[in-house]
Amino acid sequence: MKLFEFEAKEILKKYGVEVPPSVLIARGEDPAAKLAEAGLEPPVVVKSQVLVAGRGKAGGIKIANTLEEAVELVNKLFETPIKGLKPSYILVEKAIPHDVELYAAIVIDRSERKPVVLASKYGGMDIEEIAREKPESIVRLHVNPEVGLRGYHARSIGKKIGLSGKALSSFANFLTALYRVFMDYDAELAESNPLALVGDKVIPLDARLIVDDNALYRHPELGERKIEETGEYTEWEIRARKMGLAFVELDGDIGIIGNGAGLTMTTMDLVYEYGGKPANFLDIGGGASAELVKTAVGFLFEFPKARKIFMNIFGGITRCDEVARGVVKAIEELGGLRKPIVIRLSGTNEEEGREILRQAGLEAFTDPIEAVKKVVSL
Amino acid sequence: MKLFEFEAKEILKKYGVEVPPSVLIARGEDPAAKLAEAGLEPPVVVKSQVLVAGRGKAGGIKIANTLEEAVELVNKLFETPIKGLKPSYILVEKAIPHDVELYAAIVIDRSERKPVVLASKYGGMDIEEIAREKPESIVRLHVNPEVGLRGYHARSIGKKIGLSGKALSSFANFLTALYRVFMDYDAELAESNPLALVGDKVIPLDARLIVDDNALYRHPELGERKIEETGEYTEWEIRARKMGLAFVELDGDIGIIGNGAGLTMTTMDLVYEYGGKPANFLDIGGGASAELVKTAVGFLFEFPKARKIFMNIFGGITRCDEVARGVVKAIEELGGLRKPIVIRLSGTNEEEGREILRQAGLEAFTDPIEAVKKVVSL
Amino acid sequence: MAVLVNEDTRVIVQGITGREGRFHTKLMLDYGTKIVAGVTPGKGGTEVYGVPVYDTMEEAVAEHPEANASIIFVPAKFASDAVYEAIDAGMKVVVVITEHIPVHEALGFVNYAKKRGTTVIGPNCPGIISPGKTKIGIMPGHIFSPGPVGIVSRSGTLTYEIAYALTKAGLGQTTAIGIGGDPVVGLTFTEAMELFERDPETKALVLIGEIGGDMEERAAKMVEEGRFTKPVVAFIAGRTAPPGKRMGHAGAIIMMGTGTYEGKVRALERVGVRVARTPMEIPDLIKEVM
Amino acid sequence: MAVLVNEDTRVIVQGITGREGRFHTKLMLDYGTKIVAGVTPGKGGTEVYGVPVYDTMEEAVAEHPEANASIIFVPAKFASDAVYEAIDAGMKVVVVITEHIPVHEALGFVNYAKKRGTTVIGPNCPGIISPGKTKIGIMPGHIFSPGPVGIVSRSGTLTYEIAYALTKAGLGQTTAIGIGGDPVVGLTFTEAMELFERDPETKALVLIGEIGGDMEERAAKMVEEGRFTKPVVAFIAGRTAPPGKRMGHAGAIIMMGTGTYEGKVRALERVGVRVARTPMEIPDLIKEVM
Repeated sequence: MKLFEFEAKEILKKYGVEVPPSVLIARGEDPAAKLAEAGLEPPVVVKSQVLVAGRGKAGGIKIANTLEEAVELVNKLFETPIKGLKPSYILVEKAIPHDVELYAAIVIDRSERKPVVLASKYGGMDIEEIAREKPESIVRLHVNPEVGLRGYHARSIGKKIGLSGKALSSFANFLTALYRVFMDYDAELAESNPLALVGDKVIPLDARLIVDDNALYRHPELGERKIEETGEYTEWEIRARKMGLAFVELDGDIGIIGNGAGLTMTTMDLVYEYGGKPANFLDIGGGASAELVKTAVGFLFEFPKARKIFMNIFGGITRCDEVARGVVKAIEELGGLRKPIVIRLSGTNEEEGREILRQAGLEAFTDPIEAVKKVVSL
Repeated sequence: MKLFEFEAKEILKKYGVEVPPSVLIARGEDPAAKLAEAGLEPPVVVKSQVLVAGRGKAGGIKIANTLEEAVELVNKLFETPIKGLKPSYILVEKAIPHDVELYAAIVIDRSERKPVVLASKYGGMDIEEIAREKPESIVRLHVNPEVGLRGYHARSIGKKIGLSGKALSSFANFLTALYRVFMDYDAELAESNPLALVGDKVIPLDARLIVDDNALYRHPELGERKIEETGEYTEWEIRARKMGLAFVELDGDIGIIGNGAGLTMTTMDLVYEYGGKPANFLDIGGGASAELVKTAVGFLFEFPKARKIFMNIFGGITRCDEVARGVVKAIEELGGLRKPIVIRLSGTNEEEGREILRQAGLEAFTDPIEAVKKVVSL
Repeated sequence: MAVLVNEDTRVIVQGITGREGRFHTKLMLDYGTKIVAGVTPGKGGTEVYGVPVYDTMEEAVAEHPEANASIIFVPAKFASDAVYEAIDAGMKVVVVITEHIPVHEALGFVNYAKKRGTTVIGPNCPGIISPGKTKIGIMPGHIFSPGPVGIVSRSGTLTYEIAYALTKAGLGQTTAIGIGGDPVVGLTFTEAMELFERDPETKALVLIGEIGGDMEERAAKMVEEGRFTKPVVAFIAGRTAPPGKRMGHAGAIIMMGTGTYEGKVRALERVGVRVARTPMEIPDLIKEVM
Repeated sequence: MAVLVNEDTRVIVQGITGREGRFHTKLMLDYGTKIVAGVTPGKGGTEVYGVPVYDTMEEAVAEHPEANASIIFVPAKFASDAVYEAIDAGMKVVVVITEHIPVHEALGFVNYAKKRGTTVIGPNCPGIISPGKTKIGIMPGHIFSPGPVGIVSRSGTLTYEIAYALTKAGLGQTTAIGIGGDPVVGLTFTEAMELFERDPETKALVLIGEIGGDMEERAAKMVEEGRFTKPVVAFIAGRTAPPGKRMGHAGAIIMMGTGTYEGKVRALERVGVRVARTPMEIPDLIKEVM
């Protein structure tokens, strides 16, 4: 789960990090009253709270030199969609004059299987950009989980990005706090970019925190994120998630259903390879019931981008007869064969499945390549 | 810092442990009103909240069969000193009928340098008593800090003290919670005795938690313990602690001052060895200033049990001249040489110290044995 | 010979009394896997398909000291405990089927396992099979056959697809390992490759990767450095997956610049590893290189 | 020869710019200790009595790769970090003078040090001295003298008292180690005894114990089992200390039945270790056994 900037900053504050003075304005609140109450001295930064990357470039961050201007900008940003999404919250922060923007993040290094700290003296741009333009500036340190990220590790990193004296101490305090947040919140990513150097202390101007969805049950205090608020999902993806389907919307016209992430991705690849374009990724997972299959097929019946459907099933735990039953149920209960459907069935109970389909007037392929060629040609 | 039973139980509750329903009554509150409000159904257990061991045997725990009786007992216990100490709080708990009393504790094993879990099926008596009477019943498990005490460790211990089925699960949940408390609170001891087995679940009837004084700064939520409330210290020990002196009251008549815990204890031992009886232990530590020495000597001037004073100093970091200056200051500023004093000085700046004392009319010994013989003979 | 597990492997099923545990215990027994015990706390003393059930691994191992591997069907919330328990009980191989284990927990037990010399396969994986010898996992046994090809894969169903294609082409397998789709897994491509390198029966290796992470790149490096010397062919899923979207278990691309389909294919082809465009090409490629 | 430290030991002082650090750096330099660097975060680039100061151990070691021991004068709140930093910087011996370190933190770094092969002395200790060679600690140097007697002690001042008595009796010391008064320390009696056992110059050992814990009992066991073969004499402080009271650093008696004066003396005498009634008897006892 991605946290909003204001949530990430609240958490950092709890861990002793100094963040810019700010006020949070929710949709429907009176910006003028909230700003007056907060007593922030302009200039201030008005920031749309959306969970999409590149918010600044998309016009989601503005500077106001007076409070009146700030109120105007708040109202305006509430009505400005960022990558299709209007924010529910606007954060107004005191502008912090600074010369230097640093980068600091902690992520999990999958191969080393350790947390890794990344820091650079060139903050303000994406880490991918830094990696491209100033690769030598990125300092990396793998954390030994038994010892944790301690002051001396943080100081060593700070020295390597050019800090010294009190600025070094401030950076070290920030980084060890960021690590504690990373660990305590089961984070996949904890990042500050830019991390401003203001005199001899560091202040995070932005903060990102992504919490492992699998660990959310340990963090009830984070509450539920309304999926509509995240800006990560399209309307149809949201509908799918609410139905419990692993669905990603794409740009083509062939609706894809597969079992297992790897096979479903491969099905997309095959469609492309033979000149088609997938309309989506839809993985029914392992051991799907007829009911789930019915739901998935019915969903693609509704999904307008999918002009035709390609179902690629390799039965392992998933039983081909169960899948076939689900397809037949969808046709029988959800208004007939509303779109052309090409099915490939192989593996466990393949013959039984094929027979069930045959009785419903459908022929299943065994060879996925032949099936792909067929669906592309429709 | 020792926590009160009700504090320890509050913490356990926060960690998901079921504790008996209860109400806490502070001195000055209306027991009848509090009890009525709490709605506890009798019989109830009325428990004096004092931090001394053997509270039950000393009359600090009573059973009441009606609420009227409970009110009477609360009032009575507020006026009943336990080992010299009247309680500030009384805890009234619903009595929990049970057949079996278990023992469970976690302490630090100094030699293995690991936490160790101790459990026995014979709770209700002290662990020392269990160790004496049913030593074979004590199950010990050292915890690998890297792994922590996990469910399977706790289940393994539970099986070894004779539990199975749901009782085993309940015990395992309790023990892993106790371990988390032990770790999170920097505990020296986390104990429940008795830990009642009620049907197929365990409920701690008593709970003890001792937090490492050196780690208290990490637990501001625990607040400050008024030293008077603890019942651990005599009136003179409390006075000494407030003055910053490491002082333990004893039963003899020779006031002891030494530098360093080992040497001060040894000084007591020497006094005994040569037929005297120490009135106290008072360690001025390493590198004591003249001011501290003055305070220590002045304190023993006041301390009525000390009929005479023996000061045994081996100068290392501590300088003998500084010590001598402190003694002289005490005599000059605190009303003269109010009690006979025998001083042994050896080590750093020994000669200077001796000279300072000589000018004040005092002669210091070099040999501690001669000094001891002298003080005993006075 | 085979990799990690064979006909001598003696297995304990952790979480044997649950729906999944019970179901796959039956399938594994049918395949011929030597399951000596099961563990479910509170269910000690019962039996599942004739397999005795214990409350703890400690007891199971005390009664069945020959046990050297376990497979875990425990729900995510308790799965990490089960892994530590298996490691502490001395299992040499621990297969973690469970999905949705928090990644910080996986970091913990994977590092612990390494120190203790235990190989963890998974989490979120189909398991391991040495065809004709033993199956410690949830893969359908009948699509595999004994032979000279090793398989190591990040994807479950895709493994079945490719194994089945190999089997139909007369190319049996020494061992197939599904290492799991989570960001942090106990056995990586390169670690699996070290095992296949040392296995004399394995004559060629199929690497089934997918977008995200850099395991494929590291595999390529291993080939380049001569630490893996047998013929390898690969298939990488997700060529057409849009960037930044989580495709089932294929993780997001956060480690700068790594994780793309193109990067992986380039890295592999640069060191001479043939990368198939479709899973169906794999048997032909294997025949060419072997 | 000597135990753990000698004239070749190169020392870094952690917390060198504080009051205590500065003071004892001077005294150690005066004694002849080879201090090559100091570390205080934020004070890199300065000097203390001619010793260069660095911000981190990493830098200090980069400039002075010969450094192999450190002594820590850092306040309790930051002391654990300093210990980990010293271990990670490759120090073989780390002396922790700091008092009041939480015992759970000590558990952490003591276990970590063991894994990494670092000897931690302390915390809450006077340090270690190999008379005439080096002093890494806060003990007054002049009361020690070179010779054949080893000392290992839980008490600071009592060590000085006994060392001085030995010195006056013409019995010099190979090495004296104050292991510290905290419940959990990095170097125990038995671990120190292993070192003295292997040191050919040490002909006899003085063990200075006190009430609490079971280190003395374990020392006795080591003698009994023949793992320590040199003559030992002992003194135990606290014979007349009342039970249940914390006498300075001597901990409470929580481990059932162990920790009493009588128990310790009994354990030692049973295996033939002479226990002195007063510290002053030690030189005579040493002369008798040596």
